[in-house]
Amino acid sequence: MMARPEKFIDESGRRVDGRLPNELRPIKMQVGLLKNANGSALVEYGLTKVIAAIYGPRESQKSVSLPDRASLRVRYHMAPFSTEERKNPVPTRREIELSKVLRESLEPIVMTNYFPRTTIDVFVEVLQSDGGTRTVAATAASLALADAGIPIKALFGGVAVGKVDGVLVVDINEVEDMYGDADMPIVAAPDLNLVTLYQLNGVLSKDEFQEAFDIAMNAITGIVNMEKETLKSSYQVENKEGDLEK
Amino acid sequence: MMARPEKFIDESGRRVDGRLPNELRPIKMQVGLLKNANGSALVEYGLTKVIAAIYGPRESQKSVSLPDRASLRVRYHMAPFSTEERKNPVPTRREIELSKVLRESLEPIVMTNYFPRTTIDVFVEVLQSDGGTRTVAATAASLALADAGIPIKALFGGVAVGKVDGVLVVDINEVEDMYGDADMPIVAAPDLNLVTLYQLNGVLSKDEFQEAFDIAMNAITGIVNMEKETLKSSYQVENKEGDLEK
Amino acid sequence: MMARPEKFIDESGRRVDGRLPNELRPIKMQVGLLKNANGSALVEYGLTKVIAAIYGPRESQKSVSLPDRASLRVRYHMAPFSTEERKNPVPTRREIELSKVLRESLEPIVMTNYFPRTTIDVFVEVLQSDGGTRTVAATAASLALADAGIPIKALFGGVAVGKVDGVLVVDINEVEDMYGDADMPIVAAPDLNLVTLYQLNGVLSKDEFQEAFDIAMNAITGIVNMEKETLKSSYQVENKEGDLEK
Amino acid sequence: MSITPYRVPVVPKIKRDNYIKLYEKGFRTDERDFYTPRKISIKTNVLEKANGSSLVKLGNTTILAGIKIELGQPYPDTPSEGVLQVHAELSPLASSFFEPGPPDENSIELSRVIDRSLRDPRVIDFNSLIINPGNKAWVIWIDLYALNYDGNLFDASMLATMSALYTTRMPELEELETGEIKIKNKVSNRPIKINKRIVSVTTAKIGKYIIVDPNLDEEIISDTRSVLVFDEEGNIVGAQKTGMGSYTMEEINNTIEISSKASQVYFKLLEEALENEKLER
Amino acid sequence: MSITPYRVPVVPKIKRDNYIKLYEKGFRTDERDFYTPRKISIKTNVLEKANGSSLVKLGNTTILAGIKIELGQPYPDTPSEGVLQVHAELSPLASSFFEPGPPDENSIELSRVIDRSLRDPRVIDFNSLIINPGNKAWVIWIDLYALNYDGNLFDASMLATMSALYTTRMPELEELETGEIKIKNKVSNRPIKINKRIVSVTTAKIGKYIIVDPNLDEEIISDTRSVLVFDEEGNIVGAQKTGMGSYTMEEINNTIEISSKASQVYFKLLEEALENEKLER
Amino acid sequence: MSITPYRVPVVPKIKRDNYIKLYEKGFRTDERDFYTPRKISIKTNVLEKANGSSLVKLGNTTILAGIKIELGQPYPDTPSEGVLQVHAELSPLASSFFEPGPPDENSIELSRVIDRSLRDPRVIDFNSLIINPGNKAWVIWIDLYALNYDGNLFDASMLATMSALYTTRMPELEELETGEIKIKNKVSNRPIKINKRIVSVTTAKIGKYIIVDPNLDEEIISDTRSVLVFDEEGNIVGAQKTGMGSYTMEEINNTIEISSKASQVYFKLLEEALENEKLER
Repeated sequence: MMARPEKFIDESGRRVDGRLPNELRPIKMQVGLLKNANGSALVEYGLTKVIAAIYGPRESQKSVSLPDRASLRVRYHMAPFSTEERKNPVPTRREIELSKVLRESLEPIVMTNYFPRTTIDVFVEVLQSDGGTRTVAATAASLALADAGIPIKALFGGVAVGKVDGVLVVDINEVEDMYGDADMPIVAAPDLNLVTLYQLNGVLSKDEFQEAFDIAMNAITGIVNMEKETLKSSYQVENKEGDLEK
Repeated sequence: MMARPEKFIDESGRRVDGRLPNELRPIKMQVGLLKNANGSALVEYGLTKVIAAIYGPRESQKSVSLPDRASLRVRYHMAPFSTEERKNPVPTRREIELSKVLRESLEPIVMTNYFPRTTIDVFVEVLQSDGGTRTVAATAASLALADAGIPIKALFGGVAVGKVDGVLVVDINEVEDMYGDADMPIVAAPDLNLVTLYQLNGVLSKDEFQEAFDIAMNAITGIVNMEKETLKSSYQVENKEGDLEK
Repeated sequence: MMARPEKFIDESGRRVDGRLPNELRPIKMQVGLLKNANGSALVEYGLTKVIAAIYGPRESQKSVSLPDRASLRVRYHMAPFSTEERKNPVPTRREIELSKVLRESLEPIVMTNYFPRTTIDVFVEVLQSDGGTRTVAATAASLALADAGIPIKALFGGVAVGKVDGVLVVDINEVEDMYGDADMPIVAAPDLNLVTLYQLNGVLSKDEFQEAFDIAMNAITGIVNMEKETLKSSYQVENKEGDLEK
Repeated sequence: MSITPYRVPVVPKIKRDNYIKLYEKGFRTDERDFYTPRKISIKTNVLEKANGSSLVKLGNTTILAGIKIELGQPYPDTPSEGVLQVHAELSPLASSFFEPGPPDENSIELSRVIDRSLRDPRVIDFNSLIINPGNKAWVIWIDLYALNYDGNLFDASMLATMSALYTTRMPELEELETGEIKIKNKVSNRPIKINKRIVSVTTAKIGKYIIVDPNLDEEIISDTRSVLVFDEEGNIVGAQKTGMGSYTMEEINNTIEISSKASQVYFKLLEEALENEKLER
Repeated sequence: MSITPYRVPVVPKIKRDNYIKLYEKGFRTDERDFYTPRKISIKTNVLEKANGSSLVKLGNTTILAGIKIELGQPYPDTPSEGVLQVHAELSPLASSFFEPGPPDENSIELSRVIDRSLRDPRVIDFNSLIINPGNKAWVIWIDLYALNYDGNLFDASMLATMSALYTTRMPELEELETGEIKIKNKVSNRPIKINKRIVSVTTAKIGKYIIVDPNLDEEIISDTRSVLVFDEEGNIVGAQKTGMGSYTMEEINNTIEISSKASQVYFKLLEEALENEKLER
Repeated sequence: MSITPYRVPVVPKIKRDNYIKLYEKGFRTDERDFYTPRKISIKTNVLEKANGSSLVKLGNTTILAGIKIELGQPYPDTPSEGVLQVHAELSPLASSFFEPGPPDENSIELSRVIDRSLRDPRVIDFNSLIINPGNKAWVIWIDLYALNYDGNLFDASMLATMSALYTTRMPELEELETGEIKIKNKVSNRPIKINKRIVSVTTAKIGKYIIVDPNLDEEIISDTRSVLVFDEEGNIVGAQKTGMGSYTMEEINNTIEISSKASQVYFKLLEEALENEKLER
């Protein structure tokens, strides 16, 4: 178990990993690395690594088929080696909840009405966890959907805002999440000004709560711009080596 | 855990809770308290509280559909807070067996032939357990079926007969069940002279075994009369407050 | 737990149970002992006892139906009382793997193309385990399929070859399996010169590995001859008493 | 949750009528009278490595009982008693009605009725199974394994249970220098201590007839069934109405008398079997 | 894995249109204004044998909360704190939408939102629940049982949780001569220590309208929903967007204001209920 | 229970014929000869927080191996050895053939073949993993995670396992004043002790041809497959016939020779990869 740091913000205003409050961790993005999937993406925020794969649209099983739209199946899952202690691969209550909120964050974005009676699978796997996994998962899903050519209303991304030593900070890592005062994951599509997921664990004043959205929207705007760059360059250089293999 | 009492019957012939051997606990009945269910009832024998809800008849799933009758689905379940130690909500072997014998006690009573290819759901939930839960469940099911307007051949009810300190006693509570010599739950429709469930845990002589049926039949006749009163008054005073909210 | 013997081969070249390296345990076979099954067999190699039952061919469930052949369903299962420590009846990973390799050993032998859209069930139950259970299971399956009149390309059988104290030995028992250097179960149809299952747990040189196949083929030829005798005599004397009831 | 069975074969009304016509003449299809169980065969010690075992055939219904005894902990509420675990498996080998999978309501009911009949009447001397009160006790695992199903699993299972118990040998303990207690031999010569013998009598109600030991066809056409468990003094030590129908009080009283008499037949056959096995004590 | 719901009733577009037409006039179908929750009834101590209990009706949505307190072990990472376990069951009694079976994503989400709102803001004084640091602690089991579902399970569940907690009595311990600690009485007179009160406010977004405490029809036609949990100082101590749609930032800010105001209504009703029960402290 | 697969794509007979025609000329569709595995890429230490990790590509088959080391208890029958746990997940990311859910027979077979090949030949020095005999030992969790499936999961998984093991660093312990032993650092500089290197060689039998490292198409059209595991001395340390068909003895002998030679190719590639990673010892 990680120890609780004495201070989360030092005299020079820097966080436990040297970042400023509004500074994201180094972000890496890569698309198309899985051959079989219709679309895929690997996204890293610092040490948090999440891979997403899209299969479909394919014909739905009759019992779940919807006449006017595609069904989304979303699985958020943590690889057994992704966590501090080895994780049993059986889905936990946490993974079941996060699969639900991630699915609900995709529902207003994916043009499901184009593909009635089909299922689109979004499988996200946390390969390494260092805080913010569900928001990295959202970013990976956005890229993977785009890579799969599934029509979406806009690219989207996620980031977790936290509060440590009384200060709102962006893109919290695992220590800040575990011992901080609040953890607020947010997913949004900034081009449409739409928030599609938020949760709060911890305590914030009403003002802080609203400020957290502003901080997140700002960060996500940058993240979505990176997504656009990544997709643009992936059309130029096909098949570049993945970051997992650096 | 409850302690074993030194004596089950005192000098004046009274049981641990002051009742005479042939005396029922205070019984409360209430119907129609659940808005969504087609029928519902809350029944209390002393501290034992059981709620029953009926859904259906509704079209059966194809794989279980019966061409000449309705299927009954019966679930006997104990709420996690109903027992001495908090109960895991996963069905136990005991709950699976009791669901079966309760279903089999309903099969000869419900006019299932009126509703081929449909399913009638009978969900009973033990809210608080103090002995005799399956027989209270039967009484609640009888009222809830009547409340739902499902045609039944007759009202029915249940009571557990026990043997403590060599004496047969009616409507045993948890201590008498746990430490007594025998526990014999019986469900019957006295207007038709039909017994639809019996089980025995413990030792009885042949004569005692037969006497237990007589005691039960007598008690159940009274219980079914209370059911009739309850149903009659519920048609007059709709929407009265439930006992759970006294 | 059994203790590890000091030596596996004594001065006179005999194994822990007195057998020579190339000597099988006493083998008993019996067919047709289960009335309901379409075919059945009980096979014992020493203390290892396995019973097999065949049901089918019967129409497949639609979701698993194959248009050009019968499906095989094979269950290798150990009875709770079959093992040193009482075994939980829930299938273990080991039982799931052995069900698969046994099914795959039957696929090239059973004339599945005769029965499209049907399922043939092969249920094998280990009643007592003393080494070599999966190979005894194969022999029992061969007899049971023949007893059921399911067309097969040839009778088959199994035996486990082991290595103890540097010597290859045939039909290893539980102690030789547990503490020996290698355990190599093999299933074959010698009349067709076909090997349909092999696995190796332990270390063998390339030459020993090949020699193990020769030893097994030789042993299985004898076992299949016993199967033929058993089937022949079962057509003459119907309904003889089973060995389980000796 | 329990649902009305949907895989049971539908009985043509005519078949039921034919059975009842035969009953009217006092016969059953297998030429038995109403009150006699089918031919019973009991073979014990069929499994060399178990602590006890028995293979019972009641007509074509075949049950294999295996008993394993292990070291464990007593339950907190009975610190000076051993632990009993009864499990029944309606194996897919036994019938095309049985599917592989976790125990269903029928196998759970079967094992729980057997369990209750052994536990509360103290058929096994549970106090003899304590090693270290509150801490170490013997755990008796009774596994009932159906090999062929032709009706009346209860009576066959109870016979298998009792005969296996009568041939059960306890493990042998040893105390290590550390004071730790370990099993030295899985099976010794010491029998398990049994307080009393019990038998189960299943009757089926078909129309106005009560018949003992129904076979599968009779089970399927029956209105309902009663399982009554008796000890040798004629006490009832377990009971279960099983099946979908109902009884009048008169039918119940009739069932009790018939079952009580039939229990003597079962006891006689059980005793003969145990004597044949030269295992009387 | 989560899949787009396929059992939810399809809402005829016309129904939704009718609702919105009514909203345009400032009304809801049940004659409430946009910002007022439905009638609330809170009855505590409805279960004599539990440590705490409460039956809450929010309109026709009915939740029974039962609290059991048991001896257990603290988590290794919080050795000086008690343990909280929150579980919700969307019982099949409550709605034809709910099937028997293990908890689905909706009941898991519900219990986890309640759990987080109690845990991190330290609504319960977890340090008061330690008996022997690192070794023995009280385990608080909060079970939420839905009896009737007419929308907005979150707010009803939170009211049930808080009112049940306020009437929860700790068990009483005794120390045996052996030094072992045991429960003497399941329920004593000593209350559980609560640090603060919280309420949940669920709003639905339907078209351009944000309404408080949606009933089932409103939930079904809603674009999406927000759950905000407040303490008495007006802090937000839990939040969850739930449902398939999205919010603009303007809508979120609007939702915060509306919810914040509505939290005062809930607090008032909670306080009245607790006073009625004469359980203020 | 195992059932004949029903989700596998049907191979048009013509496709198989075309493959065999090519084999007759000595070629494969991807221009390999019969005995050469596909291009192999091995990258280790791809997960900073695991004790060991490796990403292996064998053609387009991609396996990520992650190794976590935890404190645990030795098995009672091997009190002076550490514990090995191998689990494989055929993740739905890797192929449209794989569904989310508990491990199926294919992933169980895969992990058990890898497990046996490591365990009995003592590839890992299990005695070096004991901390306190009978009481405290290291538990080695090897998790194999399929990211893309294009045939031959066995060989890719074994390469991933071996290369991850070679880069695995043990945790560091500390003893508290209480005498209790705890993990101080999850990962130290101390490597895990490996006794020998092994590789798996999978061959497919297609008609009369035996080919090394089948890709997915070749797996699907194959009659059956053989997995042989070799150590560097050329011993066979694991074997598994997998797939529905059969072998003649001649084909088996042929398979052994071909696989034995191919094992040298795998060893060479494994060594190069480990050297590239500058992790020889």
